[in-house]
Amino acid sequence: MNTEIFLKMENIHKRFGSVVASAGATLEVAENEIHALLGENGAGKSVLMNILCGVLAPNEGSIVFKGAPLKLGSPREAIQHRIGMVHQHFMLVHNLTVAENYMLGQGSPLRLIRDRSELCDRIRALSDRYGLDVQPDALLEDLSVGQQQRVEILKVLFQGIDVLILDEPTAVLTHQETDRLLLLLRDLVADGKTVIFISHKLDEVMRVSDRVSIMRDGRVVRTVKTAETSPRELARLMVGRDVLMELPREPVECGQVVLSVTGLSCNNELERPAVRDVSFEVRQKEIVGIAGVSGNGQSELALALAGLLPAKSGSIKLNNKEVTGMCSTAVRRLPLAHIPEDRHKMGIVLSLSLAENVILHRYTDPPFATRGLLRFGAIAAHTRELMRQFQVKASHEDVAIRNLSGGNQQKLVVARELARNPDLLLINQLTRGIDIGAIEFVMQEVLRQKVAGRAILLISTELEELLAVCDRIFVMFGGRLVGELPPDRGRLEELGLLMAGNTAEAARLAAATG
Amino acid sequence: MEHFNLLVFLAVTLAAAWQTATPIIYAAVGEIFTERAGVLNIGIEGTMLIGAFVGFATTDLTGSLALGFTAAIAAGMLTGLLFACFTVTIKANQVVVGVALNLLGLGLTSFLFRTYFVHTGSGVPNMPAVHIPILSGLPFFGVALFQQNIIVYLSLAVAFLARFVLFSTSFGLTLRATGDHPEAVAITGRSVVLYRYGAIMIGSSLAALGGAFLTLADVNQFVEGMTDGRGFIALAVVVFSRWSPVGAFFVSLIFGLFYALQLELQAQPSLGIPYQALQAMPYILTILALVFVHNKQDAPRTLGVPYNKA
Amino acid sequence: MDDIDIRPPAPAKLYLYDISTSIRIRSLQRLRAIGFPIAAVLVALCAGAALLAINGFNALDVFTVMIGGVFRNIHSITEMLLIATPLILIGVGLCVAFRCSMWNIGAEGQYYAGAVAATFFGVHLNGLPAPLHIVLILAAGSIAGAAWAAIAGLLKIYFNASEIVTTIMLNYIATIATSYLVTGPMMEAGVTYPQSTELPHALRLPILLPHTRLHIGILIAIALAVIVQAFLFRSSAGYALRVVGINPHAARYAGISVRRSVVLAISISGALAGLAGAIQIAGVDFRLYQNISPGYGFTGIAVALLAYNRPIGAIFSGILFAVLSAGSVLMQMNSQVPQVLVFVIEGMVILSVVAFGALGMRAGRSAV
Amino acid sequence: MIVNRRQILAAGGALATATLIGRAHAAAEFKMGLLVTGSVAENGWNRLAYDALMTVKKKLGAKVSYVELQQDPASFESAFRDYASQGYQVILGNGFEFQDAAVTVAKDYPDSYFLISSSSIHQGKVIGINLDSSQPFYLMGVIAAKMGKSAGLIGGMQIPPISQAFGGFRNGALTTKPGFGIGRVYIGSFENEVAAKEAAISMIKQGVDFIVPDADAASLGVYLAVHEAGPQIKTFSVYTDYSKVAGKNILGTYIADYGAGIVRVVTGIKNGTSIPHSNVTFGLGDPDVIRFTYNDNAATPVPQDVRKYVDEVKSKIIAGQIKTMAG
Repeated sequence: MNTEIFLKMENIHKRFGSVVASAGATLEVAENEIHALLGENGAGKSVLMNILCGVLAPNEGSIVFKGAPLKLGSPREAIQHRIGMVHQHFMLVHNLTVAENYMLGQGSPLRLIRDRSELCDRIRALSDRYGLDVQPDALLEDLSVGQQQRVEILKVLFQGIDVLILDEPTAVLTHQETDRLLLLLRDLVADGKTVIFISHKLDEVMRVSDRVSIMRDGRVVRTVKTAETSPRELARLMVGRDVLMELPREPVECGQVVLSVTGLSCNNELERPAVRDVSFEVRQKEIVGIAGVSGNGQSELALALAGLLPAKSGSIKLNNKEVTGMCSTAVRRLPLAHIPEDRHKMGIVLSLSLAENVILHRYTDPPFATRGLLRFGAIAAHTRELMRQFQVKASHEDVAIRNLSGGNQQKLVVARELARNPDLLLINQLTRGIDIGAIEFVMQEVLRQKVAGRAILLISTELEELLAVCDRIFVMFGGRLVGELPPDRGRLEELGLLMAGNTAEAARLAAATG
Repeated sequence: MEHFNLLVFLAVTLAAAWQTATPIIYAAVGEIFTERAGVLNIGIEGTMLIGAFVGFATTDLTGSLALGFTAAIAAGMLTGLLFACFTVTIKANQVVVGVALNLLGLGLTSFLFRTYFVHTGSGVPNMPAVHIPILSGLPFFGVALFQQNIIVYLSLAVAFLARFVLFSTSFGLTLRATGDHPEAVAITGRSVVLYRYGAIMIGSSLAALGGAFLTLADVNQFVEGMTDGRGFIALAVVVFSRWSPVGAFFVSLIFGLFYALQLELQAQPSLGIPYQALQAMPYILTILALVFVHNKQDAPRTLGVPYNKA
Repeated sequence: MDDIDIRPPAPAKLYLYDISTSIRIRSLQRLRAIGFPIAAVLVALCAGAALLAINGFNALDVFTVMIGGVFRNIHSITEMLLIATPLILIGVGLCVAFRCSMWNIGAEGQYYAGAVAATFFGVHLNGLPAPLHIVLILAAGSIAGAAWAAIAGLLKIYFNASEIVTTIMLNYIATIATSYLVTGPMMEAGVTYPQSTELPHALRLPILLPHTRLHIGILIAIALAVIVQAFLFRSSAGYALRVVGINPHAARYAGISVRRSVVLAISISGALAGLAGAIQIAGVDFRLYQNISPGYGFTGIAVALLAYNRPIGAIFSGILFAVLSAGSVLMQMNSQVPQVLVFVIEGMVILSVVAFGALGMRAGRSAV
Repeated sequence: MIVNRRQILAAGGALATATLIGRAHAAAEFKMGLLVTGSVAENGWNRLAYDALMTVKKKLGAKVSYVELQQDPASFESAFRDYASQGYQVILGNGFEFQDAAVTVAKDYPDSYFLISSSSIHQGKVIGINLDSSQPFYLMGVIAAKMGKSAGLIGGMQIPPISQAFGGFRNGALTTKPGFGIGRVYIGSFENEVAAKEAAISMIKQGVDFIVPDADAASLGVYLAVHEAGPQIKTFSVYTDYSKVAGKNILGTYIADYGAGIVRVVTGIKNGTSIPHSNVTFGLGDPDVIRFTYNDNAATPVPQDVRKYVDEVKSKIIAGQIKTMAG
């Protein structure tokens, strides 16, 4: 690395109202390196990078780029300085073709977009150069998430950038797609680009980056050479203490079968097959995990089990009782508890109070309601009790739940769901979007529930989460359960292959190692 | 002799259908711009009334039809500006602002009409029909289709022009993207807010032009509430046409055809259907249109959702 | 309105709760509940005054005549309350629909449906004891209004047809159908006027104040406002409706039938609008004409929105619009200001209500 | 020329406030009020009544006022009451729908007269005033039956004045020539001249050679259609003189001067000379109000023998021997 500063963000502050997202972050990136930005959710990584690519303007602080101060008013100006970013949520328009997406915002608004063959040729050429396999005429909505990401990366490269920022690019990818992406990043650096790569996944950071900056609470706490550090050290820097993802687990004997699914198939909302012929069992005192990349039928499986999506065929038995075709209210009475995938979309009603959220399923049940009327006293008392037990930090049970942090919201959801002593606990994404303290709290709570005798089904896209608590892990791909593994870190690669649908390769691998 | 009559019937009905459809075509094409940019403007009914009144008042004052139409378009743009201010900048609920706009349009035009036109009533000069050479000489259809006034012809041009703008220019590309994924537009440096303002103002000015057609090229009088639900029918036309301007032209024609047909049917005393049943046809048709075409996929993804920067 | 807006919460750690923030939240809520509507009305009246001034009228005189006229004696106050009755009923009903995110713009048509049904049962049914008959008339009106509204609800859930457009179309169909009925099947026998037979005297609603037209409808309206308020905020079913209105996904997850709630909500609003129509027939008009509403259904939207969808608030906003409406007749009689000015003020009220709502929401966010 | 309400306002702005709060003025001032539903700015019935009000103002020097109410029967009673309590001697409710409210209010205000347009009511001081268009339409029906093959009637909406007029036409025609074909269309509007024109064209296509509109402003569309169809299609000019539009087609003109009629009634009331003792119907016997004249410039003017016959019919109608509305 040469001595001149390539890129330096100094003392960056960014506030949203009274919320401080960046609290004096300082980051230095060298030319032609892969620089990983590591940190937990809410550490301020995305905000810092959004400032670098012109989406956000900092309240304070300065940026020096290629020896000159850099003032960015818009993403467009950042592109002019050859800095581009691949956002976590793709900036692609679903009803346009790839080529049209590339044209978006280019040149004068009065320009005609009739002749695009030259553009398509250029896209193809660049795509071939990096082996991205992007078809310029394809309609965006027809592409898979992985393909869309390649379109997005190529779009940024197409604008002729030198510095490429990627925000959690692997969150939506399979193990194999991730490998391919990491190789691409290496190619880009070989081509003279500089890559900044946001992640909270230690293994990827270790594998691909040259240097790592760790962010915590809106600040960069340390920048280290990847070669000179270890995952353990990075994890410690990230959370400010040692995290033992290996939660203490007592060996427990499984009890009788609580949930038994045989040959279950169902369609998604668009009436396309989503779950195909799925069979498994969950016993008392057992945590069964279902791993998989988003969109492989896990959401539909969870909804079907909770009685929210009709089964096309097959059967679901709860405590040996046929529940297929039952409505969600009936299933819940069995009792089944369900922590849904998307908290804001499903789990809570943001503008209602904590108390009103606590009775979401029980708004007709005594003691919360009698003769059709809500009993506010009982509701408030119950809410306060849950808040105390689960350490939900809020001033009053009457405040709107939107004013709580994600972690506190999730704690309340977990508390609510456990309050009825369910036989089966159905969890889809336990720790998404919540802080590390809350993660540990809820995961330990799940383990306690297991010991207490519940059957637990944990659907997750986070392998770490599954490995930490599960007794068995199924992998779901294309709507099917394609394999079952023990929670063994040694078989991560096999897991990844299965998640990518590469069953044959996984089997070979299993045979070789097993 | 029979087929001769049938042809005359067809030609006359088609001509009446086109003329009746014209205000709906303008309003629907305008609304397509607005909705393609992600904004639902149900206030076009009120906007049409404002266009109708301003066009009428201006022509009454100046005697110039051209000035009347210009003023109507300008008034439409102002109305659009108001709507955009509330829905894009203040981010108020678009349905509610639309409802308010309809009330304002009705109230304001009636108020001004009653205040200033209490002693007039002769009406304004009507827009002359333009005979298209050669074509207007065609048997049957010549008189019907090629002796309309210029605003009627322009409705076809506007539909195709709208298609060209939306699908063949960079402006249209960005506008469509604004309704689908505004963040993706913002990131390219184009202003989502500006595009939405623009789309709303295009939509409102076209709606106002459609309204002005009623007073200046159809009835030559202003009548309170004269749009009679045409703005709302245009909303249904937009859904039915799957947000396609040329499609909207033809769907509007179908509605026009129903208006024309119900009169034809009434003139047949043998039918014995109460005339009110026939009058209700366009409204029933609108409901049926929404029942049979319920395509959520084609709708712009952020339709009705305010854009929050960052 | 603010309940419909769903935004992700800001990050966690900076919410430090203490008593003072809690008080601040509550006082902010109180400010929004009372302050915003008052401010909205003031803004709208100023806009109306500006419009008057621009057009050469003396706004102050006009408003003095308007307000002074409405409150000049008991009689004029009762006349104002007569207008308030349908407005409150419709407004209260729309609170329910809007709380469930159903944009029922069709209260006008539902009002007609209620009036038609009430007239039908009032004129064509004989032999019932009067009190029972009156109850039956009002029930018929409510059911007819609910059924007319339910059409839009069912089209919404089965065909995803926008209730905004369908309810508006149903308005036109209802008025055209009424016109058919009073010129045809329901026309008074032996007369050429397009009007129905008059309701028997015994079926008129009891009068509250002798020598006025004020009937018990206003009490029904106020009682229903209180009941509907309790229904929305204190009953399980009302809770379910509100959850559906704010977040249908969460409602589904909670086992609440979104489809049923949607139809229920719009039917309740239709029932109240239909009841308003029936009360108008049995209390004031006593017979059906081609036109029986000066746009109560549309003013009702403004009533509900100004009340921020709180039924009890609709009592006050309904009275406010009734004052404007009753005053507007005197305004024209004495100053020749066109009565339609009221529509302008209504539109301005809605605009200021949403503006204050949206701005207040932002202010609330940053203050918390 | 535009005359706006500011002038009217200037006359009695502050005064209005005073009268409103104060009691009824002394009978020195003669005041007449007008209630309409909808707007007087539009061409049509309301304009007719408004013009009548203005004629009263001019001819009798009365203080006049009017209110454009919403289409709301509930508001009629209080509007009547407001005028009556301010001492208005005459209040004209423009439409039959005002009669119920007038009867109620009249009990409390014995000093005021309540005139109701298009109504045949007579209860104390509530007096219906009717323009009997069925009489001139009867004459038109006679002429059509004498001269034509079949007739078409195009109405704005099915309201009493129009259905009465059409009934007169039908009676006249069928009495003259039983089995004479008569079609009828309601366009559902008083301003949609496009629909009126369209309806006329479709009637002409069906072989109708006499077309008579009664649709306010929309009637213009009918005259345009008739004019374009050529002189073999015949019509009558109704309420207003349309001979500039279709001079060759118009065989006769029926002009109604409601103002003259109202002035006559109001003058009688004001002077106490002739207070109507029944409802008032203006017919062919009131030539100052209802006039029917021939157009000699038509392509085929009405022949003398027909005119002679029509004159006989007319005198029978005036004498009450023919009931034009019968049936």
